[in-house]
Amino acid sequence: MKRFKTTKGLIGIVLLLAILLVAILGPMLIPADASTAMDMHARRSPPTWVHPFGTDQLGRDMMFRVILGARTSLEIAVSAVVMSVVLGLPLGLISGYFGGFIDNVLMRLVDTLLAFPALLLALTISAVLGPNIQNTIIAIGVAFTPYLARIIRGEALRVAQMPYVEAARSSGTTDIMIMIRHVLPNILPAVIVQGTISLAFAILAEAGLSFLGLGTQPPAASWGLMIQASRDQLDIAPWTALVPGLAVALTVLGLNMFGDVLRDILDPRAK
Amino acid sequence: MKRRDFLRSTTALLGSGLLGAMPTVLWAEDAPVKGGTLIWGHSETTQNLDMHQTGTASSGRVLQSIHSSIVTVDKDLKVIPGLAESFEVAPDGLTYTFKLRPNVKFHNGQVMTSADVKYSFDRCRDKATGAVNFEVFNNVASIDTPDDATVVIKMSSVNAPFLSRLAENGAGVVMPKDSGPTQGTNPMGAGPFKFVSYEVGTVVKMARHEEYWDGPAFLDAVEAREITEPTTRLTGLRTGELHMINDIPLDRVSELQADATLQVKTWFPLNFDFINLNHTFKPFQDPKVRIAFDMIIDKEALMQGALWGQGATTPSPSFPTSASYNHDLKQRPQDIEGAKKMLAEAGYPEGSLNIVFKATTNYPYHVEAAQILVEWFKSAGVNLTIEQLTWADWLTQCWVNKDFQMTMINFFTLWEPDFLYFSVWNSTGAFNFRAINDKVIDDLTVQARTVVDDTARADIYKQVQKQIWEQSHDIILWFRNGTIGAQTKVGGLDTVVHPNGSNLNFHKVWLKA
Amino acid sequence: MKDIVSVDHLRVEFATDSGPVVGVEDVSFTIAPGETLCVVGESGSGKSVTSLSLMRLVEFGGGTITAGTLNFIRADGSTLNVAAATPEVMGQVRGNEIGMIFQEPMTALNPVFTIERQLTDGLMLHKGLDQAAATARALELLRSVRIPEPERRLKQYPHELSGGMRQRVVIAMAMACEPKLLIADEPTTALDVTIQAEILALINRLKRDTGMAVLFITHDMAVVAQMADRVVVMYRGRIVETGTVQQIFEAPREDYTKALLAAVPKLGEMKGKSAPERMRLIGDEAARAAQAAPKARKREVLLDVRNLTTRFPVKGGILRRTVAQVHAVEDVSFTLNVGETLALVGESGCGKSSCGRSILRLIEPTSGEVWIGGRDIGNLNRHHLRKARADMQMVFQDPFASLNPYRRLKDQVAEPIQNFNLASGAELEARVLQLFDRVRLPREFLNRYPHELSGGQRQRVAIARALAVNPKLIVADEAVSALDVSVQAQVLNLMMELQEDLGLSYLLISHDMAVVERVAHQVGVMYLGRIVEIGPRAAVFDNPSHPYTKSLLSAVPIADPSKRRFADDLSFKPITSPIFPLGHQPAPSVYDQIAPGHFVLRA
Amino acid sequence: MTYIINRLLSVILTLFLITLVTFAVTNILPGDVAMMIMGTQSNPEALSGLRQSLGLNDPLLVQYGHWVGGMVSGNWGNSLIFKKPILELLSQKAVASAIIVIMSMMIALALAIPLGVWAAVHRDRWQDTVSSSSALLGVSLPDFFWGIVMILVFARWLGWFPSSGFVEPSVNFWGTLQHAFLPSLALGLGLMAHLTRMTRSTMTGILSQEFIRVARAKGLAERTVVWRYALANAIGPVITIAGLQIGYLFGSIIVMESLFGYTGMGWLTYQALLNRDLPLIQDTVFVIAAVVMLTNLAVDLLYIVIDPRIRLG
Repeated sequence: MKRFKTTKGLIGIVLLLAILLVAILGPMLIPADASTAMDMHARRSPPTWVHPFGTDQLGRDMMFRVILGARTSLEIAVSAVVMSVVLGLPLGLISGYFGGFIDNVLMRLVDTLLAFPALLLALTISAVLGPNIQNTIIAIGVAFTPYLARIIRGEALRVAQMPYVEAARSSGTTDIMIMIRHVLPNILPAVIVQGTISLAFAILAEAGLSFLGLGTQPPAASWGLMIQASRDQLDIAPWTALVPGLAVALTVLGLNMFGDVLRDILDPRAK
Repeated sequence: MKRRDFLRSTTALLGSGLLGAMPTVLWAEDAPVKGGTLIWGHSETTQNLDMHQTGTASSGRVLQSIHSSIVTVDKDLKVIPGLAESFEVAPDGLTYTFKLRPNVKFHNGQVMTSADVKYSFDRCRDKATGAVNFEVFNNVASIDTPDDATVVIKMSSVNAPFLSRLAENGAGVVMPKDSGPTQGTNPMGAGPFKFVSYEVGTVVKMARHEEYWDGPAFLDAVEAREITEPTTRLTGLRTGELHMINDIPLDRVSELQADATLQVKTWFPLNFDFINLNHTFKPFQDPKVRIAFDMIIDKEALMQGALWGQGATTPSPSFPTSASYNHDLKQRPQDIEGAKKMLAEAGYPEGSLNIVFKATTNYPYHVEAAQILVEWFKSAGVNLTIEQLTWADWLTQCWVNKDFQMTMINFFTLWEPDFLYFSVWNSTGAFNFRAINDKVIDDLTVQARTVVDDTARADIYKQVQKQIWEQSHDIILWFRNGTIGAQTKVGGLDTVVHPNGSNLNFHKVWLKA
Repeated sequence: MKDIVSVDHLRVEFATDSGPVVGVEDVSFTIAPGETLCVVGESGSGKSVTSLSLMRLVEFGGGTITAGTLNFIRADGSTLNVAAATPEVMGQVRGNEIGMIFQEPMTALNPVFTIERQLTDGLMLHKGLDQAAATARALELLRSVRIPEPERRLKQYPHELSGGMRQRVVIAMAMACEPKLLIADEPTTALDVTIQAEILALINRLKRDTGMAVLFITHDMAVVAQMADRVVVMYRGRIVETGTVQQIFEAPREDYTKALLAAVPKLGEMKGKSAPERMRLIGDEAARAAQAAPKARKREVLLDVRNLTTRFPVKGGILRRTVAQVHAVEDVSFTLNVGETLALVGESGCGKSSCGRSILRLIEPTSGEVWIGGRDIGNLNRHHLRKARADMQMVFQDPFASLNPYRRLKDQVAEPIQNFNLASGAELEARVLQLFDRVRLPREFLNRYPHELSGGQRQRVAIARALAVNPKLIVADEAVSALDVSVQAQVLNLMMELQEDLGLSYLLISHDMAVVERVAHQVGVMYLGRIVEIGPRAAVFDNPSHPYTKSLLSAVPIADPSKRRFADDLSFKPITSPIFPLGHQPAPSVYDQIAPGHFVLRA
Repeated sequence: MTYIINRLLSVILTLFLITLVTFAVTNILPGDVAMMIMGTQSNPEALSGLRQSLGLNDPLLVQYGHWVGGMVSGNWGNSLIFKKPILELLSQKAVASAIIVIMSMMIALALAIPLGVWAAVHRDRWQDTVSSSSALLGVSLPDFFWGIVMILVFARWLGWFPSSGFVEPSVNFWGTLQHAFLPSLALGLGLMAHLTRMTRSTMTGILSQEFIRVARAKGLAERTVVWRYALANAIGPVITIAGLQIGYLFGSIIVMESLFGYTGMGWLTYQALLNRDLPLIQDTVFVIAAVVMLTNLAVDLLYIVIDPRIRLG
């Protein structure tokens, strides 16, 4: 059983490394305008030797776009998730560890935010801030925060009841130190796993924003934007959706497979 | 508010633009048959149902079938009688007299009288009504009704375009006296179809008006289903759920034309597009820069790229067939190097210009065009970045607040030159959102209003076009086609498009058994 | 007479990341009809694996029977080799011809089904009864396991029943189809001593009434002594020794068995001895000899607890207002001398743990005073409390949960020292090293993580952590109850050694009377939040005077087959709930002194 | 019972907070209502006049008061684009959305629970990977992608379902369901992934519990053990998760309803956002948030019915 799990994790890691490599090396090896260069004589060309992944409605090479888009998409996704963790961690930690009144207040707040669909929040926020990558990140990051806060709080609540926390307290450790030394490391795995899952949602959230013209702006390539652009041509040029879609799918798959082993990697018990 | 809002008010002025509304394909029609309900996949969401208040072409497109106008235009855009069987303008051009048709019946069965006409016009004039076309009546002094069949309108000063503006049914429609309050929920007029019901966002249902003055329509009823998503609309037509759809996505026209089970009607022109340079933005105050920008653009390639060939480039916004169209003008050919030189002369060497291009997602082809432009401008050393805006945002930022550097918009082809050139290029023009301030144009456009002789008037407007082109105040791109797709069983398709190109008229449409 | 079960050279393997691991090997034994065979062994001895194999439930734990036969004589007299039986056949055997009870009564019942459903589904499956008949039988069963108001129980859900009652239900389920063999896997380990006594007695009676055979799995030699006809001793997956209960207890052949028996404290064996004695450990005689006769320390008081009361609010109602109170600790007073051990004994829920925590102010007492070294802990502010905690440390029950799995051992031991910045840098290193030596932990453990240690080793770490700040008082909350007997003995001895060397005082919170008898100077018996009887260990054990103390002592199994106590149904007064309405003012505790220092709560 | 009252009170509190957030957010939205109404005809004095009449010049607190007060007294204001009372619009559209939300939830659960159980039973084996991977595919592409795929496959190529539109249930309920099916299916696929995951982890937890062993020791068939004993315990948590997904769902219908011309709350919200119809945005956003929260409440209450432990607690 376990051996199987590790191989699964390996696949995940390999997948992610490959994608990261593409995202990092891509822009170095491929000229930046390769993703925007248009071939008006080969619009919506299905995959050919010249265009292995086909071209889009403006005759742009899907392969270059998906490769150069990787960076944008991952940048947005990662920064957004990191942001939501940075915001959600203290919230959840404090409210879970101290419980009681603080907990009530904070969670009431979180519940309220949770009542607003993440997409709706993101839409409104980036509508307010205006469309560009930074604002997209902020919008998604903020929209995700309550979800993370909730999860972290639950974990903190669990850990705060563990005897070793009580032991630490009884040996005179201050609350802050307990949170840093004992609670944090023990909830970290859960947080990171949740993070990896959120990444997938973040990539797609960007596509959702593009629905209202928010998010990444053309002609820049991002997976979300590409999927969004494929909307009106799915029946006559399916590859315009499948290529970026597959990219997202592989990333999500990698992230999830990786997430499972990440837990073990972080856990000394598995060492 | 919505895009058609201002399209509508523009159409308002230049009224029904469309002469070239002849079908590109002529169908061997078999004899019309009565009966059947036409299911129309409408590309827009109908909003306010009050013909006076409604801003949107989408609503207009529907209400056109419910209302009739006092005068209208024929295919040559000549004003012809509508509800009025005749009309005359006094030589001084200050008095208009309309003779109404006898026993025209409204949907409620009442017979139309001059009182109804007066009521309708007064309602439209009244600012409180919030009519989008109130300014049509701007210098109307009085509206008198000597008898039931006669309406006399007195002007305080000459207003050449008045009649043609009335032909624009927003202003010229006649509603039953005192029906105003209910028009919003239950629109009523003297048109070929009665309003039945509206489910917001879903469907407008209309039934034949048996006592229509021009003879009852063939169709028992028309159902306007509102399907804004292009793919979905196309699918609806393909699966036969819909008899016809308007606004075929441009990239799909050829594909549908190739489909023998469907008929496609495209007409030319639906509207013209032009790229707008904000004249309050420092670099664009220099004609050199504007001209250079014009030279960077290959209009034909751009049209092929963005419209998939569904249009024709033009250096002039004048209606192609109108007398005022200046045929001596030629669009500047693309000349990147030349452009670079001019920009350098203007003090903007390569890489020194960073321009934000605001494109509205409401017109996907604008975004496409913008992306193509970015490439050309890059090669000319100008860094263009696109900002997509929803229609509401575009209107606020570009149209009202003039907060933009470079953008692109389309107008329904305004066939009435005064409305076109005065409102769009005169420094005081209602639609001069680029803050263009050109003494020459101002003088010419004012002068033209007082000139009665048509050819002389046309010549003035030709000069205006020349000036616009030389100064490259805007970059005029092309006329865009209008499109309709339908099942082959739909007859009389070529009568569907009202000369104004935006509205659809189902009076003479029928469904083959 | 033919054996009902004969296991022959059983071998079970488990698949793990690092290839297959042998669970049990070469295990052979037989069970005669109507006899009780006890399989005894410490954790990891493979005793449970053996029992699960008999049910072929071992597969669900990832194990496979790779060798041997498990012959079982079925109702129809035919012989079935369980090792080779098909799932269908096993379906007929399980719960029908072989019944099984498990360790955890709390989780052994499906929380979302009624007792009735869980009792009847087996009956309907195996005996083809209809709902009505099954229900009738279920009722009968509940009666036979002596559950009060059985009719009502049927409609109830597990969470509405006490632990003891749940275990009775589980037994009823196992007995439902009148199996010829009952497998009991540590059935009383999780229960209080009085309830354990009841359950053991119940099993005995059922066995007598039905003539079924019992395979009894346990780690507790005392229970073995009480229950077994014959005994199988297991160690590391193999059988060490088999024999009748008398043979095993009186003439053990194998060293392991001897060591095991030696480490088990026998209630009553301290009769007539005043001072505590270290546990017996084979090969440890030297150390015990070294135990100097207790130094005549002048008995100065370290801890003085006066009228300590702790109540927990029970929230309820719309505004989460407090609607009632749990009187966890009620007017408790006692003193603990320097270098001595006071044991608080009692059953779960009696308030002994709350009492310990209240003293350290890990939970805030409602009223009362706690004086340590002339300081009233009760009115210290946060800051001073932190400081004061240097004097009083705690060792927790669960050695697995009381260490942070994500920190190296040395950091965890060093943490208290850093908290009070008693040392740093090299000095800190040295101090930690010294502590490891002190609790006899090899130095290479310094950089390890808790999971790499055994339970006993972890408890040593916990003790080291407690010692780190040179406390005067250590509250040991069930500190050894999770450990195997031999390990338990070692840890207890370590604690006693430390006490002698460092003059520590222990507040020992425990449910294990036998252990307490051996290690405590003073004993306080707690019941419903109050101390019902307190005094010198000898006094309390030799002359238990409060009825509760009496019943408690009578319920303790004695590791001596000649002293059997659970022949017939027993039933002890169930512990009533300590929840009282708001404003309920219980009478103060009044004590009679029946002998010097021996107080008994006045009824 | 007190528990329920408790929750209800906290709901009222949350509702109040929701109004605050909604009001705050919609008021920092760019774009001026008055300008939106006036559009191309807008000129300074007319604008200020309109602002006055719309009460846009009042201090925010007053405006907030009017808004909430209006809603309480049943006057939800008028939509700028549709020139209709918003309450009327909402009441029309709410039904439509209720239908696809429920339908998609049922579809998602119907797919996720078996898949999750299957994965849990074969934990860490290939079946596990297959189930989780297939579930992941659901989320790897945005809802609208699946929406279009549904349209193409089921409407255009197979012709089994209408490609778009909405039919009033009062007119033809069967028709309503037909129109609702494709969008629901697309949404369901999106939901499935997370639910499968949750079902799996919950089930693995439960399968390792003692009472499962007890059930097996009773000789119950593995089938019964997994699908009755274990699942009965898993349902509760899974339902709760599903409840939390309602929020996500109401986000998705904004896109999905617009795609299918299925005119429900989502479509209305989209129109409102697209046209900066602030009164409409304010009310729809509020209603959606409120509905989401109330569903979560409903789920909690449902949980009480399912899980006896809470019933008394």
